Amino acid sequence: MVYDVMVSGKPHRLELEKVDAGWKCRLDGKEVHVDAVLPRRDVLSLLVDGHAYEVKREQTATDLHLWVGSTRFPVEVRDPRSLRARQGGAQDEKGPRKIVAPMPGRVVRLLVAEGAEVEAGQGIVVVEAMKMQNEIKSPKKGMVKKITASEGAAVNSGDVLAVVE
Amino acid sequence: MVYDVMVSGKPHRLELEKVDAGWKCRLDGKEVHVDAVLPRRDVLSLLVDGHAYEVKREQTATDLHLWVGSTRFPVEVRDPRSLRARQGGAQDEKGPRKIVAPMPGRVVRLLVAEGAEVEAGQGIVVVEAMKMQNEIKSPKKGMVKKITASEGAAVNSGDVLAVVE
Amino acid sequence: MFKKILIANRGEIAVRVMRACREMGISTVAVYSDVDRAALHVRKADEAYPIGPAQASESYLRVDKILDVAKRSGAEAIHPGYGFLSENARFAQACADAGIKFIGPTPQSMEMMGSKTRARQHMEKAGIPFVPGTARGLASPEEAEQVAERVGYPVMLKAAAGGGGKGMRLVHSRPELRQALESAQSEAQRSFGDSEVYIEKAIVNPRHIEMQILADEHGNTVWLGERECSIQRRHQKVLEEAPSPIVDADMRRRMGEVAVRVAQAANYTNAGTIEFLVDQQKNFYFLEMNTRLQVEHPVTELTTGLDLVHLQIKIASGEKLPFTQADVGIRGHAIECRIYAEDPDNNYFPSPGKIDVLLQPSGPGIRRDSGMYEGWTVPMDYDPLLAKLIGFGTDREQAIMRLERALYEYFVAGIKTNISLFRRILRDHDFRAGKLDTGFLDRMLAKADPGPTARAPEPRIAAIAAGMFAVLEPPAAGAKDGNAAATQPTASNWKERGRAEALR
Amino acid sequence: MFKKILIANRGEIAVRVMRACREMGISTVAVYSDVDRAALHVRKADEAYPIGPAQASESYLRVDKILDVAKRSGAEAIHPGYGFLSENARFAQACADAGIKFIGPTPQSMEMMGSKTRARQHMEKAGIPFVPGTARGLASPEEAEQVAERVGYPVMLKAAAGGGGKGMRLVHSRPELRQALESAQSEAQRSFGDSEVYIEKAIVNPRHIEMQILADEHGNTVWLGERECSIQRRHQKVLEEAPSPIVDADMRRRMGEVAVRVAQAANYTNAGTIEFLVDQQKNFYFLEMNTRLQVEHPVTELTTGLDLVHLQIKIASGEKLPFTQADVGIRGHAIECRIYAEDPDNNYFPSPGKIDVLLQPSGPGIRRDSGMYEGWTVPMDYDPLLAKLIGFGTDREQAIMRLERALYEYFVAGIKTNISLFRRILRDHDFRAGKLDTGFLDRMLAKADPGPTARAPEPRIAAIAAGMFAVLEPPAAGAKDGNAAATQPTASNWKERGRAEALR
Repeated sequence: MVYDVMVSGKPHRLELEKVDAGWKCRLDGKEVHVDAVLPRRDVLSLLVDGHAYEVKREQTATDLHLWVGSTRFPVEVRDPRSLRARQGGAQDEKGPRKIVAPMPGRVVRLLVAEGAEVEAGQGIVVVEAMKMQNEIKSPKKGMVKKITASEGAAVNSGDVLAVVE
Repeated sequence: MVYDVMVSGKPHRLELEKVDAGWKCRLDGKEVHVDAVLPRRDVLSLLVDGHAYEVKREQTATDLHLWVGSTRFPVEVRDPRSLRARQGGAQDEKGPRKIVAPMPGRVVRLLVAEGAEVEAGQGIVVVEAMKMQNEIKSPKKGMVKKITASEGAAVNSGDVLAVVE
Repeated sequence: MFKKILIANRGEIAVRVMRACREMGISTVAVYSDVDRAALHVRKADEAYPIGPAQASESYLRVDKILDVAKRSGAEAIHPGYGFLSENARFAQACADAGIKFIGPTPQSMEMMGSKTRARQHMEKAGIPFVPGTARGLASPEEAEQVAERVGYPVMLKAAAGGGGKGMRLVHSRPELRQALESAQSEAQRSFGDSEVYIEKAIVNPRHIEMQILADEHGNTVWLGERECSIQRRHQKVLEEAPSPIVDADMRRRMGEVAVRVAQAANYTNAGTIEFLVDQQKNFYFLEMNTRLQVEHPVTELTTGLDLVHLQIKIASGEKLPFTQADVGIRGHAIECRIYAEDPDNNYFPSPGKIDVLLQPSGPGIRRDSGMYEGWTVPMDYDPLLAKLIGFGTDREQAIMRLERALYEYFVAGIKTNISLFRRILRDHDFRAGKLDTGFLDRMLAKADPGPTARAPEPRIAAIAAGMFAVLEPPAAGAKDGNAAATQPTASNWKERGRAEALR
Repeated sequence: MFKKILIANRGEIAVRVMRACREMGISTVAVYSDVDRAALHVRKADEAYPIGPAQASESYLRVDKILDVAKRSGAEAIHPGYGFLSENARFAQACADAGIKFIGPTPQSMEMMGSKTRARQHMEKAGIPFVPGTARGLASPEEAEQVAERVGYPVMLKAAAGGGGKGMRLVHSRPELRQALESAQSEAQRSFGDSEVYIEKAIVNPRHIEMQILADEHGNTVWLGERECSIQRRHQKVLEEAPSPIVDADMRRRMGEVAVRVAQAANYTNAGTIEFLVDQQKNFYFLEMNTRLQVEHPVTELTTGLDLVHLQIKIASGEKLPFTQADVGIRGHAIECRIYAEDPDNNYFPSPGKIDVLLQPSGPGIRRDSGMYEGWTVPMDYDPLLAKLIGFGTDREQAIMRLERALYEYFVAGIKTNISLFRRILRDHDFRAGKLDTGFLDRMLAKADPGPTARAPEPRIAAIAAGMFAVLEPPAAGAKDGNAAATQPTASNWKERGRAEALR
């Protein structure tokens, strides 16, 4: 099996071959002695050349992070056989930008009106969750093209609140 | 759904009906207000008429025990639709009795020979596990008809070690 | 002693109080809102009753509903925990009227300490040290100028009805004063409907240090040592420790004696905390009294060897304090980390949701008071405090080392937590040196994160692990396996299986 | 200070030592046998190396393999834990020869304390109190009669090479003596290849109380208080506590001073334990010295506030003890329960196997040192100790109450454990009254189990729960979901799924 793995934005090529005692592993063309056991779901006990690592997996709808000890690595795995297409690239700095709710909550206040000119970092909407009011800010300087949030409405994580162009 | 439930050897009849808010429950013909949530596998948070119970399930190949708080109840559930037949009754006091290994281990010593007369409670075989030697005893007075265990052999839980008749 | 206690709270503190009750052979009654049916405090209770919708104002803050449950269940006392109704004198009075013991001070003591200016007026009479300033609102700009001159600049203007930084202004010199006063007054009017503003000398880089007291209903009051609570974000405590790195035995005794005087002046009973501001010369000034159990009470328990909740219950049931001031000893050092559901990488936004993976630390010197479990969905409706991790050591250094070890073992996935923030704090040079003040955390966060230490693993390990995970436990299947069973798992399981298989 | 330490052990003690190392910034090296690849101590280590098959004699007892790993990994010291090679003087010597620090006493001290008669001869010279009797084997039946007459009946005959009750005979009066001697000698010959037998006065209903000492390599030795270890089954300790219910400050000091004299007479360094037999008049007699960390060391840590493993490592690295005897204080009360994989309903047979469900206690006053986790398969090849649950309280009563609460929270399914035994012990009247001796547990177990308390739930709750489980989580699916993924989960998952589906 061959995997293209991006770790913290850097590509690695990993070849894994099932052999008697475990897995034969080549990383970026170099053979590595690897022994792996899954003591439980989402936790991997990994031995690499005698060094021991407990690796934990943090999987969301869009992201995969691996914690090696207490260091967190953003990881993307492309298995040639995988059906999942790669996520689209990062949003462009130019053009319209959607402002989304970073967590579920309730919209308590709109801070600007449609059509307003805003600075990068200026608050657009206040969403309350867990007894805290959180200002959702504009990622760029521009004009508020649209406000889809309405005061008092419940929102889910990822819901579009406004668009700045 | 109707279940026949044996708890500590006593039969109960349980009728469960899915309703909007949860389950309608009749136990032995009497209606009971029950609210149940599974916070995790094998653990049940049960509210019965306001009383709260954390119930844990201990399931082996042959037995089912439920722990209500720290009290343990042997339980047998017969679902009319279940494909699983009921386990055969307890072994007869008369006739041949199999002596089985109560845990995985290694046979370290045979204490009697085939054909020997033994008392109830007399040691037949010594099995070692977890650094402890455990005498496996005859459940009845009688004659050792057969010894299937051999010294030094590894045994699994439930393996027949000898037969006493 | 009580036979049954209702716990009018949720989360880790409800679990903590229920544990104490079980230890004392007392039955527990839980109340829960619609989104808390599967919460840990309901699992741990002997009885549990629903009290309405998620919104606290319709459930955990509803005096009538809670008293109704108490009567129905036959509870003889109510423990309010912290937050919610714990400092609500009306609730304490309603309990008394219903013949149910409120585990805390009397409504009268709570009233007295509930308003900052009222408390200040009472306490000044009792000779308690305050930050120099006025105990009541300023009548005119001229009076403001006179007081500021007397206490010396910089001064702080504060709204009498205030809180949360609203109506507050720091004034460095006389020319700034008039305009600052006007703007503070109008902000106070807008925010609280009350323009009353008073002046205090501004304490530069103050520490926030508080003193725990216990008072029984027979006139005995003791202090149990201080807690250093200077590490705060948005006026919210994040990490607390006992003892304070700067308090020696003499200062502790002096603070303790003042705290006992405050409590006695308020006819205080049960557990309470006197908060002090401490300036750089180690002068301490009364700030306010918290008339309840504090979130951070465990650090006092670990350094004194006492159980404050056991003692609260004993006091409420009429028992005398089982020890005197002379018996109280402080030993070792304890530090508490408040584990919040918030995202350190995203401006500490709250992060409710389902906990997919939870690995929890244990072992020597580690206490964990938690309200969460794997598979639980953290609701968006309440305070983000999930759990408290408390480290104890022979000395401060060992307590820090043990907490670092325990944080290394702690892992939460599915929601974000501030666990990584504590790693940073505990590594910080100023923190290690005990150089703390209420500005510490903002300063630390303004600096670039020094990032992983020298012993950090290489990215190639993550690359290998990613491949091994893909081979041993493909994500689709993995995500399913661990789900806490839903009410009707059969249907959804079938669906997810089909999906998992299609991916192979 | 060492940079890297190899831990020559497994299970909870390996994890506990690794935690101390991580706290001190020291890298850890684990060794593991073939059946321990997925064990917790391997997960927690910084490095891990296989050392052979399951059988301890081919892995954890192999001096050559362990030293080889130490050299390969660059470990500067070895912590032996307890059991395995921890009291093996040859191993300590081999470490010294290889230039690797053995974290424990010198081989010479271990040799001296390793044989009962040799230790007795040395210690009698140092004026240590012994059970009256002979320090060497009996030459003739006549000598036996004379000694027995001198010390007074009842007497105990003991094999010099003995252990585990073999070659031991209790003799109540002179007519029984000769035949008992003959039979003890022949049993000793058969069991140990050595017929040497000596006489001691039999202590009726003795307590087993031990004293912890620490000695640095600069001549400083301190005692840290006693542990009551009278609750035993088959000579195996089950529950220990500190302090002992019968030891007061004066007796503690006297026992401590004797223990320090024993250690000094043996030129002892590092942590050690002096075991005493205590008779009903509270006379105490030296029994033997354990030249290692004890399983039950946590109760001493909780009552002294010290970390014995940190101190062991500091001592081994050449540091002086950071405190003196005068600094040592005993506060509160701690009780340890040894959680064994054994079946209380089936004659305490060992119970290895897969842990299907594990709910673990935490909260105030609870320390958990564990080597298990959910999904782990407990191998049949080693000691059945899975974990230690330690309760701390202001006093003995509170420690008991907290442990009962924590045991209530503890749940293990898949294998059997002795958790229910502790519920019985902690409820027992004699235990509550502190009336303990080494016969306590056998007597308690001979009585009928008083069974659940008055507050026990009714069977109808189990009936309802059985139905709700059947509806919400059918067993076949439940049993599968929780399986820890095997190395090749794909194939086996398919198989199990097929099976689960066929059952519907």
